[in-house]
Amino acid sequence: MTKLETKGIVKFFKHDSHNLMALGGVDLEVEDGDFVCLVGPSGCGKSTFLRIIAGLEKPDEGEVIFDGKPVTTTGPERIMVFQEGALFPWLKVQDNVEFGLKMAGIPKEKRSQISKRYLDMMQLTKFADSFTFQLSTGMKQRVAIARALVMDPDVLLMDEPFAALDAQTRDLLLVEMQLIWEKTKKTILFVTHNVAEAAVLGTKVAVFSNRPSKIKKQIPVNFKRPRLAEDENLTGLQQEILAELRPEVKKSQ
Amino acid sequence: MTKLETKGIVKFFKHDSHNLMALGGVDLEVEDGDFVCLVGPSGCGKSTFLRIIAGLEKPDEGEVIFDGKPVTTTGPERIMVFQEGALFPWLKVQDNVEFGLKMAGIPKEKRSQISKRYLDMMQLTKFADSFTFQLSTGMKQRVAIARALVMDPDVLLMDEPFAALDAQTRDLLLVEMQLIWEKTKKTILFVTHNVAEAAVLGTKVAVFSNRPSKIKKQIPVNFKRPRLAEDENLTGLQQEILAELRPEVKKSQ
Amino acid sequence: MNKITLAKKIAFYIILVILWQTISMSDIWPNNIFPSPYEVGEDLAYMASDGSLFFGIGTTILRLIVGLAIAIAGGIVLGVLMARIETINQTIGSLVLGLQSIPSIAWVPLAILWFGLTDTGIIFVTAIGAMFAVTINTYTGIKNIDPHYVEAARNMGAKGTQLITSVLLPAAFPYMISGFKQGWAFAWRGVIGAELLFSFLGLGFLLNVGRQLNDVSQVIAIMLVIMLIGMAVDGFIFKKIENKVMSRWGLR
Amino acid sequence: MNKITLAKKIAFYIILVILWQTISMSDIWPNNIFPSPYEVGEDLAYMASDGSLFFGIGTTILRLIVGLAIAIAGGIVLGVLMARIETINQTIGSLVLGLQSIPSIAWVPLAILWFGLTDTGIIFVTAIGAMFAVTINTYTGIKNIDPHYVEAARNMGAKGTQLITSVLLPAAFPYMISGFKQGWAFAWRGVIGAELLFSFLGLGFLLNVGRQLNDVSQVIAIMLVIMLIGMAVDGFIFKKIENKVMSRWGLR
Amino acid sequence: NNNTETNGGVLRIAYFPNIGHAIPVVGIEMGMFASDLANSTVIEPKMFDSGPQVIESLFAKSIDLGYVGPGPAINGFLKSENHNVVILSGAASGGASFIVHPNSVINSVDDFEGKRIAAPQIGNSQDISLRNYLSENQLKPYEKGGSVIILNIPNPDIYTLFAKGDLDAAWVPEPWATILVQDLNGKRLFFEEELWPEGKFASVLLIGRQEYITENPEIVTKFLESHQQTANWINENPKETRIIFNEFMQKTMGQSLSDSVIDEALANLEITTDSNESSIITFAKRADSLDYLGREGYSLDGIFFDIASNESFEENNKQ
Ligand SMILES: Nc1ncnc2c1ncn2[C@@H]1O[C@H](COP(=O)(O)OP(=O)(O)OP(=O)(O)O)[C@@H](O)[C@H]1O
Ligand SMILES: Nc1ncnc2c1ncn2[C@@H]1O[C@H](COP(=O)(O)OP(=O)(O)OP(=O)(O)O)[C@@H](O)[C@H]1O
Ligand SMILES: [Mg+2]
Ligand SMILES: [Mg+2]
Repeated sequence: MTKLETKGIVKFFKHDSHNLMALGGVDLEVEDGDFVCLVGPSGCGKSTFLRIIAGLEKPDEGEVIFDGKPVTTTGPERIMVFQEGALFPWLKVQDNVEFGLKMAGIPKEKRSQISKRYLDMMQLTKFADSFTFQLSTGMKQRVAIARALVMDPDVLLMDEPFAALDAQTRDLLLVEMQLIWEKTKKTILFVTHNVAEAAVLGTKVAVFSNRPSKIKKQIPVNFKRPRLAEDENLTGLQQEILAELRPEVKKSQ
Repeated sequence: MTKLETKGIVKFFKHDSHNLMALGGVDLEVEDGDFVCLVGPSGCGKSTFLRIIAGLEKPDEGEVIFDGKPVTTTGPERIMVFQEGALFPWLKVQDNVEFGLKMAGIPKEKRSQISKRYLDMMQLTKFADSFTFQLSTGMKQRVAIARALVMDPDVLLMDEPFAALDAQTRDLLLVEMQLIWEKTKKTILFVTHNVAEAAVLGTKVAVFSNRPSKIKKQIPVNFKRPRLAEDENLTGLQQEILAELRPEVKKSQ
Repeated sequence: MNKITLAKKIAFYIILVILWQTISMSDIWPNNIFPSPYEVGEDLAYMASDGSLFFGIGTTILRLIVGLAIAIAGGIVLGVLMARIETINQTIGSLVLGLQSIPSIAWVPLAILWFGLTDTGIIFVTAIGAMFAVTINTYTGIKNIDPHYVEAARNMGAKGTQLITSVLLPAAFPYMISGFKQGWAFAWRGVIGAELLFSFLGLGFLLNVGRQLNDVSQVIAIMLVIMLIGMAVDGFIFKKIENKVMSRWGLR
Repeated sequence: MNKITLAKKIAFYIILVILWQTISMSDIWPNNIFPSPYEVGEDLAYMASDGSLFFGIGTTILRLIVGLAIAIAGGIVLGVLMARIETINQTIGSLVLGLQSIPSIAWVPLAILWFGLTDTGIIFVTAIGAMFAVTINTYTGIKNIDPHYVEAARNMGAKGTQLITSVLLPAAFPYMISGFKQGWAFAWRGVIGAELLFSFLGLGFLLNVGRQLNDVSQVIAIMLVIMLIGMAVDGFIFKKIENKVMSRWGLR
Repeated sequence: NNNTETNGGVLRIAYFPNIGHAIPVVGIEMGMFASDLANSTVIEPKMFDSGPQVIESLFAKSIDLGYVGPGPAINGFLKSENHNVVILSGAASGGASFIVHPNSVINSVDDFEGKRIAAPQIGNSQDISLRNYLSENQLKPYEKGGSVIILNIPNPDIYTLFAKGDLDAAWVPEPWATILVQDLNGKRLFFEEELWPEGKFASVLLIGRQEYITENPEIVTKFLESHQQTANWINENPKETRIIFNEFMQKTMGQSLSDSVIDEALANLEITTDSNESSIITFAKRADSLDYLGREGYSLDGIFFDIASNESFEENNKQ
């Protein structure tokens, strides 16, 4: 069943002297429960694409169709996890996680009940009362994911959530991410510039072309889970993705 | 010939309630023209060690011996390239590169003659008049290296200079770094947390133990150059380094 | 503060007072122009013993608090409006920048005309001198909020007033504090200046009396009091708030 | 600024003036308390035509420039000393925080005593009100320099004065600018306040004359001039410097 | 309660802690005002230190009556809406002098060129007199292209600058004139009254808001009687006046003047309720020639409030 579809998304940006066409008609179909990894050269418009789906930015042409209906604004069924986490430093961890619930007017008790579940899932219970600066980068990323999951969205939009992590922490989260996906059966769009990451996580890897970007190729991934980053079976797949990516990166330089 | 030697370097840091012993007696001998890569768990004291050699920090015990004489202050023969680059944002690229020469009182013409050579070597000539914010991360790192090389130091101390770079830029600089080293015949101490990087660059890889740190093992690397990150010959070496490293990282967690 | 620092500090102030006493005892300046610290101390003690000092301090502080409270409340509202509604920013905003550069003392003549020689007049001068600093800092603070915060909040369903109180104001708070601090500095200057010109109770009035009577030692005594109160507010109230916010933001 | 913004701005000010005229023509306040914009304009024109306005502006600006220059130079030196020498910071530093909280108007009585009714006295008041803001911001700026800059510079052989002029001051410059800005705000307040109390030429003097003669429309006219000059300095000089520094630092 | 609206039961009076204001000081300190008005009105004294401030407060309706010099009185009348500020009575005559610094050589007006001469605020009576005196002697102030430097500064600052030797001379009211002579060895070149016909000119006046006056004829009538009686008492009891004045200074300002200063200052002025109308008209002419009265010309019609011919007072008198 098609959960989310984008049709001919075009996006221009004004730069000083000219108009930059960032997205040049992006068509993508995402099934319910898909885990789609998006890769592409730096600056090709991956973040912009996610932001358009989230409703944080308006496309110049094309439309985003969710459950068969076009959407144009933000909505609690499409929640984004930002690359920098964008946790609120003035709130404690638990209050960060409960933020969306509070905005929705859910009473305090109910809120803490829900947040407890996700803090648990993310192994953050001990840090519920900490401020965000007291967390390591990996822990912050987990809070950001918990904050998104709490909203119980149909679609989770993740923009390079692991880019700032060191290798050890990233390996850990790669495993956790797969578990979460299996547990919650969410539909996930996951942007990364790390090919190995895409191969480990995705049910499908979509490669963006250089600007004006389209989706150049979609590669299905069918290995059994949990997959590990070191997994030698994935090497071939990584090479395949890289082969698609390399000429685009060249063009972009 | 021994260029640089450290003998039983011990360093304590005051934390709120207790004294933390970061370095627990580090002994290292570096030959003239060596390219020593230092790896170790996060927080084990690699940066501290480099800073002590540079004379930016005083050890609590032990001494640094350079060309047979103990040194305790900064000197133009031991120049550090900082992880963040630490370029001066108020100076243009060329002025950044010439900074040390200016401090030494070398006249303007002579300065620009010298800096031109290194800007050239780093393929930065076109950007001599740019400000640092106008450079990409990779270019900034190259300016930092040029700024250090201009001082014509005997020993170059590099603290994770490539950590903030994306994969493509890093691969490029890995090759360049080897060329520079071959051209200039400098003695280099290079800190990294990336095992592949260490294997590609070093003539020797020194593995730090967890705090209080010592040098646990030194592994010589004898493959022919230029080596590439993808080089399958290096896989075995990487595994060897990782095997030494893994228990230390575990201890540190 | 460790013992050596404290000792240094005490020594410094003792030397300062001794130096002062020496200069005043030498005949460089006549005593009525350059009084000795002893005379100043005597004046302070006298004003303290007859209660006029504390009454003056109390009056000034009360006016300051009311004026500053008005300035902060008004400044925040105006700042938020300017940051959220571009038309307000383009029109009233440009005026605010101008009003901000009118020294609060320049408002005194108008304040007397409009409010008479009343507390209201002094509070008006105090508030108007401080309000625009708060406004500008609130505005800048909101404009400088990491857009990711706002987007994340909108994405999670925050809207309207909720967005302002739950996200914009707390996110802009570090900036706003420096607005409050600047506001306090202007308010403090404003209240003393107004009292001096209105000559209507308070520390500024006592300063003016000293001046009217050519009593330099009273003038210096009141200046010391003004200085000590200023130091106390800066050092206790603002330092505390700043430290708290900074540490919560992980900046310290 | 695009055309729509400009049009909005102009419309806003026109409406403001019309509103003002309407209120003054209605009988809410008597005319001597709330003069019409027409009267204020007439007063301005009159003062402009007999040259007293421009002479006043010139005098004030000259004093401001001298006072501010002294404040900036002195503030930088003091700030650097405090940042580099811990003993100075612990002793004089604690005093600076106190002196900073004395409203510059409070210095007027002493300035008259010490310097008489001279430009020097007014410049003293102007400079002393601004200097400590520059000092504190220079100090904070130097203390907040990324230590890597200093270490890199030392590593490349920078020492002593070279280190201060080539690294510390340029690195602290973004902070120092906000010190200059704050210093200017205090100096502007100080010079007008001093002129008002000294009543010795300048814009503050003209304000005082308006006040002494109970001429509200002259008071408002001078306030408008003060406001316009303040806006010009903020909008042209400081905005320009800030933009330049910000863009060089890559912040904009 | 110090709000802007008139309150029938309260009379708010402005005055300065100054020897020329002996009538209100004594009237209030001795309780004369209070006892004369006892059953109808509470007296609320308000102390000021400059005339323009009193006028501003009258405009803002935060006071009802006030004691000021002729300069501010004329200004107040002309600038007020419907000439609301009017003169009710005189309070003192004379009492200003021209004092020369001991180190300065000024023996007559011929020596004024290039000298620094101080007078209180712009528009104040001494300021008007000084500037007029200069122009009568074909001298111009510095800012008008002449050579005499006029410094308009508050009296205490004149004292300070005089002490420092920054001034050559000062045109000041009592008690400052006497203080400069006694404390700082100043030389009294002339008394201002020497320049006036019959040696008299109004120096302190009782003014008020016409609105208040016509609404409260009873209170005002009684107050004026009390004002007159206090003046008489002062003239009969100069010694007691000195003691009361000094106690008052000690109480309100924390300091007192020496007996000899007060005695001499009191002797140099005349406490009288005569408002000397011709001197006020002269003051206005002089102020106008100095551009102090606006650009549209002026008229003093109605500045002297005439109780005898006012309707509300006529009724009051009949009752
Ligand atoms: N607000 C904006 N104003 C102007 N141009 C923009 C804006 N946002 C994005 N762009 C431009 O659009 C293009 C796509 O940006 P986007 O951030 O979506 O790239 P990306 O694929 O996420 O890159 P990266 O992998 O580096 O994060 C870039 O060339 C960028 O310069
Ligand atoms: N100035 C300091 N004050 C207190 N403790 C310090 C200080 N500098 C370093 N340390 C401590 O010393 C230890 C070593 O720090 P160092 O920065 O040398 O580690 P590192 O090996 O470079 O780590 P990384 O790989 O994360 O850069 C750490 O535990 C750190 O907390
Ligand atoms: Mg992106
Ligand atoms: Mg390190």
